[in-house]
Amino acid sequence: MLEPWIFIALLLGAGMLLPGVTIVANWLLAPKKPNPIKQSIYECGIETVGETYIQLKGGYYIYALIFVVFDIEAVFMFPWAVAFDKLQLYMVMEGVIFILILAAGLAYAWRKGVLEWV
Amino acid sequence: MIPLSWYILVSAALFSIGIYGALARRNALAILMAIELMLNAVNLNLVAFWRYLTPNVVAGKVFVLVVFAVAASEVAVGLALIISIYRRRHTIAVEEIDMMKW
Amino acid sequence: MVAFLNDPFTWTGSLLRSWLEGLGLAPDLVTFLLQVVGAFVLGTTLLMLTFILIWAERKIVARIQDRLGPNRVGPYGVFQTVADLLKLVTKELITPTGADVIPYNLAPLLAVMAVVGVWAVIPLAPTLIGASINVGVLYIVAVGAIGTLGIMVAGMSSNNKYALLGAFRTVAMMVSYAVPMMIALLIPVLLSGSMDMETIVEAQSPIAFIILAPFAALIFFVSSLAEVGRAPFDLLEAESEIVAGFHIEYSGLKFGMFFVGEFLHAFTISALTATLFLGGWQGPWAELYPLLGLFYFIIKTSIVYFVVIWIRGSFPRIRIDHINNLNWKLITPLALASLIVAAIAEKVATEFGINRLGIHVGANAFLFMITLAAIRLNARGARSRVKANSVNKSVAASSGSSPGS
Amino acid sequence: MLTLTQIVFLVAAAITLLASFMVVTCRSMVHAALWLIMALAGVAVFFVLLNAGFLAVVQVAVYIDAIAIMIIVVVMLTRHSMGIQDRQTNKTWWAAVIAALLMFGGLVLMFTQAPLLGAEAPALTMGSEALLEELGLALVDVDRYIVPFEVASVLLLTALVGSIIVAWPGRKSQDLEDQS
Repeated sequence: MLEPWIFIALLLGAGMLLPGVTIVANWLLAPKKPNPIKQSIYECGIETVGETYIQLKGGYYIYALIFVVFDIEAVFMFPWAVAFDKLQLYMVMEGVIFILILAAGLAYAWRKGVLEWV
Repeated sequence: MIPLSWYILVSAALFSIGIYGALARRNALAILMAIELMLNAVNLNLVAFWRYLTPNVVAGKVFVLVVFAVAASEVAVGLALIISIYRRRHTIAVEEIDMMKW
Repeated sequence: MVAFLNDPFTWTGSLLRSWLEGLGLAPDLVTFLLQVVGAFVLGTTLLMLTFILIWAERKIVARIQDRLGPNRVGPYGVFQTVADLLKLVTKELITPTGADVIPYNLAPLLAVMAVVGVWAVIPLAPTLIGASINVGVLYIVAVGAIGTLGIMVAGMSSNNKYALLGAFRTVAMMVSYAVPMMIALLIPVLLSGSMDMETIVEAQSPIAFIILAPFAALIFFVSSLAEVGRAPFDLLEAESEIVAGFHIEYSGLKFGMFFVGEFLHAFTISALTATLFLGGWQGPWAELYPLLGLFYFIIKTSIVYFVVIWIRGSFPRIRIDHINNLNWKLITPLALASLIVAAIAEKVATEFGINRLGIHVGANAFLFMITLAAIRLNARGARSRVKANSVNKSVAASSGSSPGS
Repeated sequence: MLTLTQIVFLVAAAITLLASFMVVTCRSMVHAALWLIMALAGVAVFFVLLNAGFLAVVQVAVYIDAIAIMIIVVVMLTRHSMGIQDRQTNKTWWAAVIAALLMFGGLVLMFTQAPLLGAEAPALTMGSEALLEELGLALVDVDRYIVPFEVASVLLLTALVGSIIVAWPGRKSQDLEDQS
C-alpha cells in the first residue's frame, strides 16, 4: 500500500538531487572571484531606494485568504465528487448548497470592492 | 511495524512544543504558528487512533477534515486581527496589546 | 521481440526484476531498487526533455513572429540549448550580499522538484505510471503549488526589492488562479468518480471529458497557464516593470533551474490537460499495444503544448489588475457555475436515464449563452461609463476596468 | 532490526520535532514560517505511513500551500513590527517551559492508559478507493456528518467575511496609508 508513496518520495528526491548535482557541477566549473561590487544587490541598474523588506499592501492578504477558503472548500468537495456515483439526488444538492454558501462569500468580497487591484 | 505509542509520543511532544511557543513567544504571529503545531499534533493523534483502533469507522477522518477547516478559519481570523492591530498600534507584540486588560 | 514491441515497459521491468532476483536479492529490495531506477529515469528524462522544449519553443515562436529562430548550432539550431547550457555551466555563481543563504539555494531546487513531482501520477501509457495513488488529482494540486513556495522563497531570500515585489505579485496571481483550477479539477473527478488518474483516463474511453465539460477544460487550461506564469500571464518576468522578477539575483545554473522549471511546467500542464480532458493515452488499439498508448499521449500533449506556445506568440501581456479581474470576476464564478451544472446534469442523466452526452453539452451550451450575455452586459456598462467620462471631459479613472474585456 | 517504515518514521519524527522546535525558538519570523512548513510536511509523512494518503495530500494542499503562504504574506505585511534583535519571549518564559514539560508528562502518563499501545495496526478491510468513497458518502449522509459538512462551509464563510471586515480598511484609508 505504501509502494506508490515510496516512488513519489523517490521522484521528489530525484527532482531535488538532479538539479542539485548540476548546480554543484556548475559551482565546481565556474570561476570564483567574488568582489563586493559584483555581489551587491542588483549590481547593474538603478539602485533601489529604501530597505529591501518593504511593507506589502493588504490586498495580498485578501487574495491569500480567499485562496485558503476555497482550498478547504475543494478539500471537502473532493470526497463528495469521488462518491458521486453513489449519491442520491438530495446529497448532490447538499454539495451544491455547500458551493453556493461559499459563492456568497466571493460575492460579498466582490461587493465590498476587495477584489480590485489598486 | 510501528506501534501506536510512537505516534502518541511524537504527537505529545509536538503538542508540548506548541504549548511552549504559544505561552512564551511575544510575537503574535509566532503564537499563531505554535497553535498550528498544536492542531497538527491533535490531527496526528486522531489519525493514529483511527488507524489503530477504529479503522472501519469514518469518524476519525471526518474529524480531521473539520479540524482542517477550523484551523484555516482560525488562522484567517487571527491573521486579520494581527493586521488590524498592526495597522492601528504598529506592534504585534502581545505584551503591548493590553488595552483590554483594565 | 513482439512482446517487447507491444509493451516495452512491463517487459523491461520484469526482465530487470528477474535478473535482480537471480542475483539473490529479496523481492522487497528488488521492488525498491526498481522504483529507484524508475524515479531517476523519469526525472532525468524530464530534465533532458527541457532541451527539446526550449528549442521547439524558440523555433515555433520565431516562426509565428516571422523570424528564423536559432539556426547556427547544429542542423536547424537543435544544439542551441546545449550551447546555452554550457555557457551557463561556466558562469560564476554569485550570492548577493545579505542573502539568506540556505533558502536562497534551496529555492531553485524546490521549483524543479514541484514540476518533476507532478509526473509521478500521470499515466504515460496503459501499463506505465509512476505511482498509482487514489488521490492523484489532489496530489497534482498540492505538489504543483510547491512551486509557488519556491518562487516566494526565492523572492524573500535574495535581499532585493525587485525580487520581492516580483515574487509577491506572482504569488498573488498564482494563488488566485489556483482557486478556479481546483474547482475545474473537481469536474473530471465528479464525472469519473475517482481521483485516480488511471481511472480518469479509462473513464474517457467513449467520449473525452473535453466534450462533456468544455468549460472545465478551458478553465483548467487558462488557469494553469496562469499558475505556471506563462504568457500572457507572465507577470513574474515583466522586464519593463520589475526588471526580471523573483530570479533577478540568481546566476549560472541556479537561474537555469528556474528556467528549466518554467519550461517543464508548461509541458506538464499540457500533459495534464491531455490526460484529464483529452483522454490521455486513449486511442484506437491503445489497450492492446501500450506503446501505441504512449504515442497517443505524446501526440496529444504536443498538440496542447503547441497551443501554449501559440498563445505565447500571439497575445500581449495582460496588465495585473486585468489579470485579477479576469480571475475573480469571470473565471472563478464560471468555474463554480460549471461545477454545479456538471453535478446536476450528471445526476439527472443517471437518475432519469437521459442521454449523458446530450444533457452535458446542452447544459454547457446554456452556460455559455449566459456567460456571453453577462460579458456583453458588462462591456456595455463599461462602454457607457467611458462615454460618460469623456463627455464630462474628466480624465477617465482607469479603475473602471471591466471583467472579461 | 529496524524495518524501512520504522526508519522512515524515525527520520520524519526527528525532522518534525526539530523543525517545530525551531518554529518556537527561531528569532526571524520568516525562518520560523519556513520551519513551520517543514514540520507540517513531516506530519504529512506520518499520515502517509498511517495509510491516510488523502489526508496527507490534504495536509500539503491546505497547510503548506494555503495556510503557510498566508502566514508568510502576513509576516511580510507586519515586517516592521519586531526585528530579530528584539526580545522574542515573554518575561515569564520559564513558566511556559514548565507548562510544556508538565503537559508532556501528563499526556504521556495519560496515554499509557490507552488501549492497544503496542498493538499492530489492524488490516484495513476496504481498499483506499473505497475508504475515500465512504468518506464522501459519510459527509453528505443525513444520518451521519451532514451537519459538520455544512457547518464547515458556514464557518469558512464567516471566517472570510469576518477577516475581510477586520483586515480591510476600505479603499480610501488604504490609499492614504500608501501615501504616508
